[in-house]
Amino acid sequence: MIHIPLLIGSIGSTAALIAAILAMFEKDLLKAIVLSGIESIFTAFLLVVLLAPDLLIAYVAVGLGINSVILIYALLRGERYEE
Amino acid sequence: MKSSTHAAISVTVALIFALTVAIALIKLGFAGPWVTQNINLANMFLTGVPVPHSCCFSASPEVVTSVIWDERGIDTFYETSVLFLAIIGTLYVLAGTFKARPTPEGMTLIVRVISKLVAPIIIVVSLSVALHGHLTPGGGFQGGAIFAVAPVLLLAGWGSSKLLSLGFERDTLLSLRVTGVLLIALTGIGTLIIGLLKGVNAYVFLNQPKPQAPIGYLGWISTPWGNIVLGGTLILLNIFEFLAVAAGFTLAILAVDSSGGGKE
Amino acid sequence: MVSLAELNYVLPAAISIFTLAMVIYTYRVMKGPTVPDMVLALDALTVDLIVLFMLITLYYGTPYLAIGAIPLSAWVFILDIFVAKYLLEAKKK
Amino acid sequence: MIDQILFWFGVALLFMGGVLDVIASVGMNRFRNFYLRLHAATIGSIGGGVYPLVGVAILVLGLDVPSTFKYYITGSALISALIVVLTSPAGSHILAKAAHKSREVLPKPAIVDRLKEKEVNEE
Repeated sequence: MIHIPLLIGSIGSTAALIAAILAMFEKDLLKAIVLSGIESIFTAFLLVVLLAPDLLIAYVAVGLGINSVILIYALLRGERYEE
Repeated sequence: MKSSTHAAISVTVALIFALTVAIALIKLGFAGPWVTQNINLANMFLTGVPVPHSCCFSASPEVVTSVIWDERGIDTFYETSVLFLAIIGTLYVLAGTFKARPTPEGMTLIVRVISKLVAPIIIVVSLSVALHGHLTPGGGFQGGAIFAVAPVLLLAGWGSSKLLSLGFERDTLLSLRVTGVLLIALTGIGTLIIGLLKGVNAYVFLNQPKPQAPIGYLGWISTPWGNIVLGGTLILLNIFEFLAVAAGFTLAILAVDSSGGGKE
Repeated sequence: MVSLAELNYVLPAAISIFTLAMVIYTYRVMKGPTVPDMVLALDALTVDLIVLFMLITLYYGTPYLAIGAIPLSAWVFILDIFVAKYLLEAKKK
Repeated sequence: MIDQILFWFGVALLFMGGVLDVIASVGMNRFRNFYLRLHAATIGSIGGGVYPLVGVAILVLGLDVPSTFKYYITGSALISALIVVLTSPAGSHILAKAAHKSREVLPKPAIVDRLKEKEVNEE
């Protein structure tokens, strides 16, 4: 019998990996912030699959929320496109 | 990006995907026979927490909260202190006092009304997560992290002048934060002081009476309708941690907003 | 009372439908030529994932995973607003 | 009897939402432009998110589980449905407005663009 949540979790974690790699090579920094947000969402999904709701709430707040907000404030000061 | 690196990355991703799918299919992970083989420490906590008169009884059905605030209380207290020092450093570097920025021009009426409507719902949810931390997953840090949605929403929709007029002043938040951390420390030391006065054994962050240390906080209140579970110190610590974390996140966002963003 | 055995027929089909939608959304989220495209697809993807959270909660039979859906939906709205705020304010400089 | 009705009504809502979600995800890939994809996003978040959440909330009420578990899942699902139904249209709206105003995405096959004309006239 196939363990269904673990199977979906493998798909989600691979998507998180792809998003992290794309964010690493991205020249447009706003796009990189959104890509890191995608990575956070898929990692949060993996945490649900691994039965850790406490970590999920804290991780979503820090990884998706505060991180993106502070980086966007930082980006308002600087240049959007990397060399 | 060169095409060779592209190909290498693609192959790596495909390999990792195949590996994870294989793990999921053959149930090598936690669903296999490993699930019964926890390490001894985990077994001790998982079996001991709900049982009275055991080594680690904490009057709470939630194992995670009772482990992080009872048995590992000093760890969690130092984590709270690290966050506290980080917020203090942010304030020192970024902002003296918060500037009251006017309402941002781009935001439309729709976003403002929606942010005003959603903020109370979020605050109620965060309070429920924090106050039920000893019964359901969640707790002080999680509740505070959900609470931080409301100030950020109001900040985005209405600007920091609205938040300042609602009472989210710098000094109020800072004193709330300091009070939270201080009360956590006092709650942890409380049993130690009583033990010293009575002349019996006691530990720091001692929740329920243990075989060696017969001192503890109130575990539940008995009423004619049934017991109300308080979890000893857990509910107090969750409330104080909620205060500290909610004020801390709000302070960080307000400091970054008043010094960083926007046009000069 | 409906017994839990009925759920065994319903849940795998529902989970596979929503997973299919998740994979197709993920393609657009990664590809999206512009930033608003990505954030818009991220919105829809998150709502899809929230439903998957609920279905996995039912699958495992522990109710406690369900609370994670609320902060996720709230923080994604904040990401929307802040990306829009960046686009509106960076134009003026 | 009422449990059967609640359960199968919830399942019907759940599968209707699933079909709408797949349609929206295909539309998200097939439409050519950002402003066209807004339609797909609306279907994906309201049809594919709120209906299944309400469906799960109703479905659980008919199940043979302890009542505290039931009400916990129902409450979480209904509150997240409420938050999604409030925030998702507002998010799409402000995103579309920002994309148009900052010229980030141009409405490419457009015959007439009244919003741009209005902005030019105001300046």
